Amino acid sequence: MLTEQNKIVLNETSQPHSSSAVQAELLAKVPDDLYIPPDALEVILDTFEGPLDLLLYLIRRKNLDILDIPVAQITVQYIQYIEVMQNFRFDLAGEYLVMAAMLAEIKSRMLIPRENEVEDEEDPRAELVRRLQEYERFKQAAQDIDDLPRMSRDTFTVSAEPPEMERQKPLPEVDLREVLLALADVIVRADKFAHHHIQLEPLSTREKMTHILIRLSEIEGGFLPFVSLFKIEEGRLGVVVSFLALLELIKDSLVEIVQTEDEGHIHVKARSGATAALVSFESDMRTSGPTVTESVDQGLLF
Amino acid sequence: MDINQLKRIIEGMLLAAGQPIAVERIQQLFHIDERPVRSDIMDALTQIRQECADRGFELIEVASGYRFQIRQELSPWISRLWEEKPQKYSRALLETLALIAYQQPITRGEIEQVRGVAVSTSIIKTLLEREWVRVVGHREVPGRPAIYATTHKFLDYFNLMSLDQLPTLAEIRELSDENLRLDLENTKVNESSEELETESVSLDSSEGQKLEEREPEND
Amino acid sequence: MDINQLKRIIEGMLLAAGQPIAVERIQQLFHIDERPVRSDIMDALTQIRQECADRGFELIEVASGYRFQIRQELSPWISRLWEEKPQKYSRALLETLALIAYQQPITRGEIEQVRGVAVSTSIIKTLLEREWVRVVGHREVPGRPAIYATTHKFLDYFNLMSLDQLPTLAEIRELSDENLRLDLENTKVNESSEELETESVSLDSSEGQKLEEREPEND
Repeated sequence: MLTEQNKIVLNETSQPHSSSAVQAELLAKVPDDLYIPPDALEVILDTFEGPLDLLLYLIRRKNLDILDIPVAQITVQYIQYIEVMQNFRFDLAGEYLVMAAMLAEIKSRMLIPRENEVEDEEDPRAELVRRLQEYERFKQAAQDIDDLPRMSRDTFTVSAEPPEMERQKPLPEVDLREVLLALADVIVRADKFAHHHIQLEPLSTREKMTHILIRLSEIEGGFLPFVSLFKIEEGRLGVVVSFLALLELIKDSLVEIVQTEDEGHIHVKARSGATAALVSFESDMRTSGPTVTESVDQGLLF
Repeated sequence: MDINQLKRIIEGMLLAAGQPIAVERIQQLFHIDERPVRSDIMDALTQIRQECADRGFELIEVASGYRFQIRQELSPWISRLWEEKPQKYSRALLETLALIAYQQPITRGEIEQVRGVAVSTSIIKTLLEREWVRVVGHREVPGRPAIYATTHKFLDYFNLMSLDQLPTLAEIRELSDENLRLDLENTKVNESSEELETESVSLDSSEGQKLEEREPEND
Repeated sequence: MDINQLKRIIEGMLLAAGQPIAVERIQQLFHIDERPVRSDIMDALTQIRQECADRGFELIEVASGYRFQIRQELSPWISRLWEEKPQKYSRALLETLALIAYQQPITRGEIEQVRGVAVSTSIIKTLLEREWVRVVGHREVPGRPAIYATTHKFLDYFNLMSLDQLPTLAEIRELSDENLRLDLENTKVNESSEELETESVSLDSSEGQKLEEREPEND
């Protein structure tokens, strides 16, 4: 892609468009001298951006006003150029010939004497003059754009070495609503699947279950005195919730109640043992696939 | 060439090059008939360095020459220029998180049972890394699966004092219906997803109200 | 945040980005809890611009925002950093670009009509690849030709803030007796005013010279 582009640009830049002095000199010679080196002609033809450009050159060279072109004179010159080019078997763009025909037509119309000056009769040159001017203004605009201060030629981008950076990947933001909607979806799916509705237990109980498990996991030996699970500050409701949580944990076979001697202290013990709870999730990684246990059906969903 | 012009040119060279330039190279970039001596270049560099003292960039010397470098202390701001947009969490992750929140303590197998599909290891890993979820024990069944529960960080992130403040199931069902309605409306208007996002944010503020309204129920 | 720190950060951002940054983007690069208001950023930019007055680079505004760039008068030295000469563009390409810039939105056929020759596909391709022009639609005529328009990158490249800043197009004079008379009287005045216009747009001082060199062609 790049090389192709470069090639194109190279070809195009070989035109001496920027130095008008050279251009004028070269062209001035052509019609007079009969011998023109073929490669010089190639340059000349390439110099013109089409018939309008050539025509404009002829007009400007003779210092003529574009609004009052002596069509006969210009046509002769234009056709001279075309002939020279054709003599060298140049693959002349069709547009050049069309222009020659157009000039000839205008010339012939100009020759017809205007008998009665009808007001709305248009000058046969009008269309050509309009096109020449239109083309010329954009030829000029192209030059103006080329003269604008431009990156990598007149000015350059500036940059400095960035400091060392921790390229942190920002964590996704989550809206609580998204979480809840996700749950709603699961519930709807599970309802259809299981023929009966999921009932969620009070979250306070669930939370308390987690708290008890965390406490057990943090105590060496995994034993906690039964009474330590209850706090007066929690009030009656709090105590009830704690008790329900404990029952739930027992039902789930997550904890067990231990009483070593009659009327002795009751202890709560994690079924999995204290250290197991601290094992990293790595061990969980190995147990892939659903691990359905009995307790699921009892305690979890229904 | 006076020192000011020399400074300007060297400054321009260093900034345009975008890489370190050796003093010799700087010298060579001047035409032979105006080429400054080495000591002049060194003087100019010293002055440039001093003039940058209070700016966002500094002149430093590295193995291959001198270069401008943006000050290290600006890295928090500069790094944001290249910051990737955070990706969104998958539906599967959100479902898993919701189930852990509502059904904790829970094993991966139990989550899978409710969701009806396997929970990928990466989801669990992400939740653990984000410290929204932790392992609170292991179930005493074959494979000793980990039991997951949410953390304080989870509550903090979602601005909750306790799990109690999460909506009840009935409210969630309502939410689901409401969302369905919203979705339908939005499809009609054919609004962009961006606008949808904004909408969910504004709705979220009404969420707080609901939560407050619900509180007596739990007492 | 005090203005000096703000200046340093913005300076660092502009140097690190290596391309124009819009004021809004600068704002967004600050964390929400320290985000400066627009007017503070504008103040900082003004101060930065002033402080660069005597340096090798300057702060300028183009279509896509603010950027630092090397002062034009330093280009003789800076351009020596690179082996290749700055790219030149063919007249065919420049004329095509001019037509798109001034007459947009425009089709290839319309360009060809004005230029009187076919526009080569490679020119269009180059312009599209440089991202100076883009296809903004298709005209609902047989063949559904693409409609072209210029981009922000085009303006950035040519140091323009908007299309308004393009040099003024020459007037088209009507071919009528009245105009003809007027024209003959004013030929000289017209020419000099045209020259002035062009000159006022291009800030480059060397521009005037170029114009003079070009004049014989127009006479």
